[in-house]
Amino acid sequence: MKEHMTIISNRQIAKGIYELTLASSLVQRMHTPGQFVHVKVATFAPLLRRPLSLCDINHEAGECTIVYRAEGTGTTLLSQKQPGETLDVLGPLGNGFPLSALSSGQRALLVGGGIGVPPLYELAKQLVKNGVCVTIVLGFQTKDVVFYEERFASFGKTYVATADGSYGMKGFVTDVIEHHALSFDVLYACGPKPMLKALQQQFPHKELYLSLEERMGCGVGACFACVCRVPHSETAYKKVCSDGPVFRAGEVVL
Amino acid sequence: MKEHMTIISNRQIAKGIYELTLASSLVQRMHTPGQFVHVKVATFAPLLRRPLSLCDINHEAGECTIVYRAEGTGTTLLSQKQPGETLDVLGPLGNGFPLSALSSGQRALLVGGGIGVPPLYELAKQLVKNGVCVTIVLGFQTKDVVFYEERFASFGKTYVATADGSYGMKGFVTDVIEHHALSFDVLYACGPKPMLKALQQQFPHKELYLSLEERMGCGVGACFACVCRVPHSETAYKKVCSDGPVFRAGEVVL
Amino acid sequence: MNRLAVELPGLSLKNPIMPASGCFGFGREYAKFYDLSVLGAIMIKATTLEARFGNPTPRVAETPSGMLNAIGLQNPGIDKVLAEELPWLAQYDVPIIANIAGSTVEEYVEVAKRISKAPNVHALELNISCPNVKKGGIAFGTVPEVAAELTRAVKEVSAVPVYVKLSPNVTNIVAMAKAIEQAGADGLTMINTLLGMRIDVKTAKPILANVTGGLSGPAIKPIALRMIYEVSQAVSLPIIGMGGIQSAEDVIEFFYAGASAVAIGTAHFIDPYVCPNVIRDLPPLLDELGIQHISECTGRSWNNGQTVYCGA
Amino acid sequence: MNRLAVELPGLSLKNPIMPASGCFGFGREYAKFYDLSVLGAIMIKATTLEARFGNPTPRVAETPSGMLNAIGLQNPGIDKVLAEELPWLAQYDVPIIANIAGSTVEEYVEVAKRISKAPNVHALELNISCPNVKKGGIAFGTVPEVAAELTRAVKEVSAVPVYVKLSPNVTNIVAMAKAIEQAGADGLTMINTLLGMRIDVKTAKPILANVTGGLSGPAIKPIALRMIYEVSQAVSLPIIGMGGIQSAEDVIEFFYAGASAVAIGTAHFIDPYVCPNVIRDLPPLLDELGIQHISECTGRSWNNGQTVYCGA
Ligand SMILES: Cc1cc2nc3c(=O)[nH]c(=O)nc-3n(C[C@H](O)[C@H](O)[C@H](O)COP(=O)(O)OP(=O)(O)OC[C@H]3O[C@@H](n4cnc5c(N)ncnc54)[C@H](O)[C@@H]3O)c2cc1C
Ligand SMILES: Cc1cc2nc3c(=O)[nH]c(=O)nc-3n(C[C@H](O)[C@H](O)[C@H](O)COP(=O)(O)OP(=O)(O)OC[C@H]3O[C@@H](n4cnc5c(N)ncnc54)[C@H](O)[C@@H]3O)c2cc1C
Ligand SMILES: Cc1cc2nc3c(=O)[nH]c(=O)nc-3n(C[C@H](O)[C@H](O)[C@H](O)COP(=O)(O)O)c2cc1C
Ligand SMILES: Cc1cc2nc3c(=O)[nH]c(=O)nc-3n(C[C@H](O)[C@H](O)[C@H](O)COP(=O)(O)O)c2cc1C
Ligand code: FES
Ligand code: FES
Repeated sequence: MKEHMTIISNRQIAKGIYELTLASSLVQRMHTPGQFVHVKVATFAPLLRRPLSLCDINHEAGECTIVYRAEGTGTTLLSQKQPGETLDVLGPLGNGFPLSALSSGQRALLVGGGIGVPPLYELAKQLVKNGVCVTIVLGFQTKDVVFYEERFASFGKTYVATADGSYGMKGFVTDVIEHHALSFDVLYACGPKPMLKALQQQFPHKELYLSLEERMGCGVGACFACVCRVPHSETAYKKVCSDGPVFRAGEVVL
Repeated sequence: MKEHMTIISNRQIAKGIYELTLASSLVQRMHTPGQFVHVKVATFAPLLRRPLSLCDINHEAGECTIVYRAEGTGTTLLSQKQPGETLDVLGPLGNGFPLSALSSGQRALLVGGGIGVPPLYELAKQLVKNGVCVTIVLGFQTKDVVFYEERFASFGKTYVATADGSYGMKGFVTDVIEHHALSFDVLYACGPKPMLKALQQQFPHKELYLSLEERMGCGVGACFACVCRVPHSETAYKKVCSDGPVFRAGEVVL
Repeated sequence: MNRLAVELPGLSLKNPIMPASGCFGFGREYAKFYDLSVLGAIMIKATTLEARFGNPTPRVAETPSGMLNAIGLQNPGIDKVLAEELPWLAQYDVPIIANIAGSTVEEYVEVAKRISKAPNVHALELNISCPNVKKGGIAFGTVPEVAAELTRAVKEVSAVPVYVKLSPNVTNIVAMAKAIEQAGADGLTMINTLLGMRIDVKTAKPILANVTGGLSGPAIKPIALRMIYEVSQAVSLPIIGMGGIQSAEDVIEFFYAGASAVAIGTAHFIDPYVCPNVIRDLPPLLDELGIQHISECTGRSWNNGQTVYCGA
Repeated sequence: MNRLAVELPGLSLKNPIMPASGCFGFGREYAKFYDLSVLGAIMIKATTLEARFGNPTPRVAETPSGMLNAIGLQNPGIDKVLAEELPWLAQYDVPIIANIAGSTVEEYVEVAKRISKAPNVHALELNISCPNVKKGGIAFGTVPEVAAELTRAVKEVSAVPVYVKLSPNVTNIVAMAKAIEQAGADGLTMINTLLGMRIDVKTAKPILANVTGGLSGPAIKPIALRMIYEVSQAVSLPIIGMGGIQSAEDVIEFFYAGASAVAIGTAHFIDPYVCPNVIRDLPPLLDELGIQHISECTGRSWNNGQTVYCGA
């Protein structure tokens, strides 16, 4: 569950967005899209691990890929790491996207916002392998931070929207879905909470799986840092780290 | 006074003893043996800088060398640094060994104990250049940690003692000096306080220059962490970092 | 001879290493990483009379060498702890120290009475950092008389020894410790977290939804050591020390200050294996230091190696 | 408009950045690195009536993201400070805040009276963390009445505004601040160091010769922020904040908590250029945050952007 993984590559793929490839036997334990790893960026500081989603799992090569945005202390430090260095990685953690929700020939709509896009990549890959028909909608702030459009396009029709209209359609992922009247059997989404809420409102009666973010301590369910409320209860809760990060829409209060 | 210096090499030269070569324009400001640099080993932790003596200054190559023992957090981390990485270095700091104390043809005795040996190397080099006749006595705990014997031998007769007798003469540097009845005009020493005290007792009426160690905060004279007392005064003091680290025997209370 | 074995009131510990309350849940999560029977003891999450949801999120924030938490005593309540958590823990050969909390003396007493009868609960740990609702929000943990009254009330009903967990947010930690000793406590655990906060520079809002939270981790280690050093010389109760411990060296430092056992909290989030690793690293470290038995270390910074607390 | 200029009692600061007392000596050392006139002010090293040597060495120890110091108020005494240090500092265009300390109220009063008349001393900073010898070692900094009495006595004789420096080693920092406000202080500076210790694992001895010392540096930042947040809402005095500041972002965080200016201490030891660097980094950061003038930041975490203290 915890290994020092070797950095194979760590390169910028869009403005402030990095693609990190890691190798070690831990990869053989990684299976489910939507799961995350908890990464210790440096020995001493910053102190806490950083939760990062699996973006691509390659069992043959024994490698996994993570795509992250260099923002705060931890991810900025991570972006300076060189191939050959090692990273202390705990994982895979959490419950990912349920693939069994769909069988061959059914239609999945994958909706990603910003740095929520990465876990959808492994999801798309596995769904397509299962014969599921995949449509992808990606939303970004602006042109400079768009990534992986072509890679997604190899799995299915891929739409891109930017909030400022500098690339693709101007607007939000919900606008794209409405505009193209996209339909689906199951919708999978990962992105900022307002996006997830909007999707839940747009499709109140459909099967949606939403991946949540929350500040974490342990990442394994022990510290109760990352709880969210369950509808209609004063004390019931789910932990994003160990019960999620993927929940069925309606399961938890967004 | 503060630069990011590039690591040219960083290699083990005896058990736990490392030789670190650094390059940057800061080297052109380094002149005096016995001066030290204050090194920030990593961006965040450990927090404080580490004082390390200049061992060799090479103006032509634009490089300086430091020899250190990997012991605590900071120096252990330092020993893991790779060529090409940079180090935040403040310096040169302090007042080094006075070379003008001797003129051509006079005799210097250089006495180093353990990790106090390094600054004597640049000192020997400069004294020899000035035509001074140099004799060197090096004391170590045990054979495994002996270093630089041959390099010193190129400057003058070099004696080595080990506390456990596993190499050279068994005993302390003072035993070597007594045994060989070594004489000198000026003695320069760097090493543990008991060694410096013993030398001061052995030669109460001679000209001795002793390099002291003390835990430091600022390294530049502002925080008063590193003071030592001046004889016969209740309030007088000297700062090791900015008044020293080299003092004339009797100038401060050991 | 097991050179790590330690005897404390109610606790025969195979080693003096235990997870700190609130950082190890009720053990289920870390049981996936290793066999919990290797631990000296387990301090379980604070239990209150009723189930509590706790504070809104974000509940944690990072600080230099530390973290802030404002979990807000989320727990399933005494009934569920007795019915589900403690019986589950009973499969492991490890004594449980039950951390209890409440808003009134009566709530503490009720929880103490019931939880202290659970077969694998060998000691109670009173978390006195909660505000006393009846006394208008004065924290149990900052007024010696209030802490003493609570200690006395809980001692009266508890079926097992009672340890009181000191808050470091006080002017005079020794006065707190003495009052609690006189009230009949069997031991002290220290320190709980220091009150702190962080503000998001982008939004100008506190990072924690609760605004302030408890600071833990390596950053507080020097404060914990100082307090244990002071208290261990002023009282004759054994101390379970905590605050930023990450390594076997840290454990020895806490013993030297005056602790007779230690708990590890925040470090679990950095390394889930921290407890077994520290337990593994202690015997070679004792060898290196020329120490036979870890108990010899207690108070060595001030007593030159005499035994301070010896349950035997 | 100078968007960094700040008006505080006695202090017209070109920017709100100043070195904290004890971390910058009397300025001579850092004058070798840059022109001291760039600083908002300088808090000079604590001055006492007589020269003091201070504590034996080692006087510093490192801790995770922090350091302990037990310098022991080493200083050349008021006579030398008046004769040599302050006149030397007068060559720079920078107001001096004189930190003063003593063992009795009388000593504080004497030092205050004399040093407050020096032309470049624009304010006093009372270091109340020293024990009160007359009152049997009770620290001036932990008992509200004692602190108030001292403040009143110094206020009476001081020719310049008086800032009182709060110790964080108290249960109730707000009570301290209120007592000091009522006693007539013109401002607060906070926080001083937290009492801590480290022990050498090899020798079992405390690393500091003085056994305990004051914890400073990034490790204490969350505690400083919490205390400033609490105090700034409870009193109407301006606060000069300090405790672990290293960057322009940290400065903004302290302002958001409630500070009207800040001091930087330990960070000098890591980077001698920290003050000029922070001063340089502030305007672009204000741009990024969409803030016109730094004073708008004061208290923004609790007051939604209204001006809290405005000397104008
Ligand atoms: C399940 C999960 C999966 C994630 N997957 C990805 C991913 O694939 N790529 C990616 O770029 N980001 C991902 N994130 C967000 C990522 O964890 C944060 O961007 C990162 O922790 C920020 O660290 P920092 O040091 O840069 O920021 P800092 O602000 O320095 O971090 C300070 C503290 O806040 C926490 N924190 C800050 N932002 C977030 C956030 N958005 N979510 C959770 N904790 C946060 C940090 O973990 C740290 O504890 C994921 C988050 C979660 C919970
Ligand atoms: C003027 C001067 C010159 C020095 N030159 C050399 C040299 O050339 N080669 C070398 O190997 N060592 C030298 N030292 C000693 C060196 O500074 C320490 O070994 C080093 O600071 C230890 O750091 P650490 O992180 O390994 O130890 P830690 O124990 O982790 O350090 C903790 C703190 O204690 C301080 N500290 C620990 N030991 C010493 C010590 N002996 N002297 C001063 N501070 C100490 C550290 O700087 C740090 O602040 C010199 C010391 C001084 C004062
Ligand atoms: C997330 C978290 C939750 C905690 N919950 C509790 C609790 O429920 N009861 C309690 O007495 N202490 C609680 N604590 C305090 C720890 O038990 C411990 O006293 C403190 O964190 C210092 O130790 P550390 O630095 O090793 O974490 C909690 C600490 C953390 C970090
Ligand atoms: C070495 C050192 C010496 C100090 N001396 C004094 C002093 O003489 N008077 C005083 O009021 N505070 C003194 N302090 C406390 C600082 O002024 C400051 O309040 C504290 O260090 C917190 O700020 P920092 O974390 O930026 O260092 C000293 C701090 C250090 C580290
Ligand atoms: S992060 Fe600890 S329970 Fe989820
Ligand atoms: S280390 Fe600060 S005065 Fe010498």
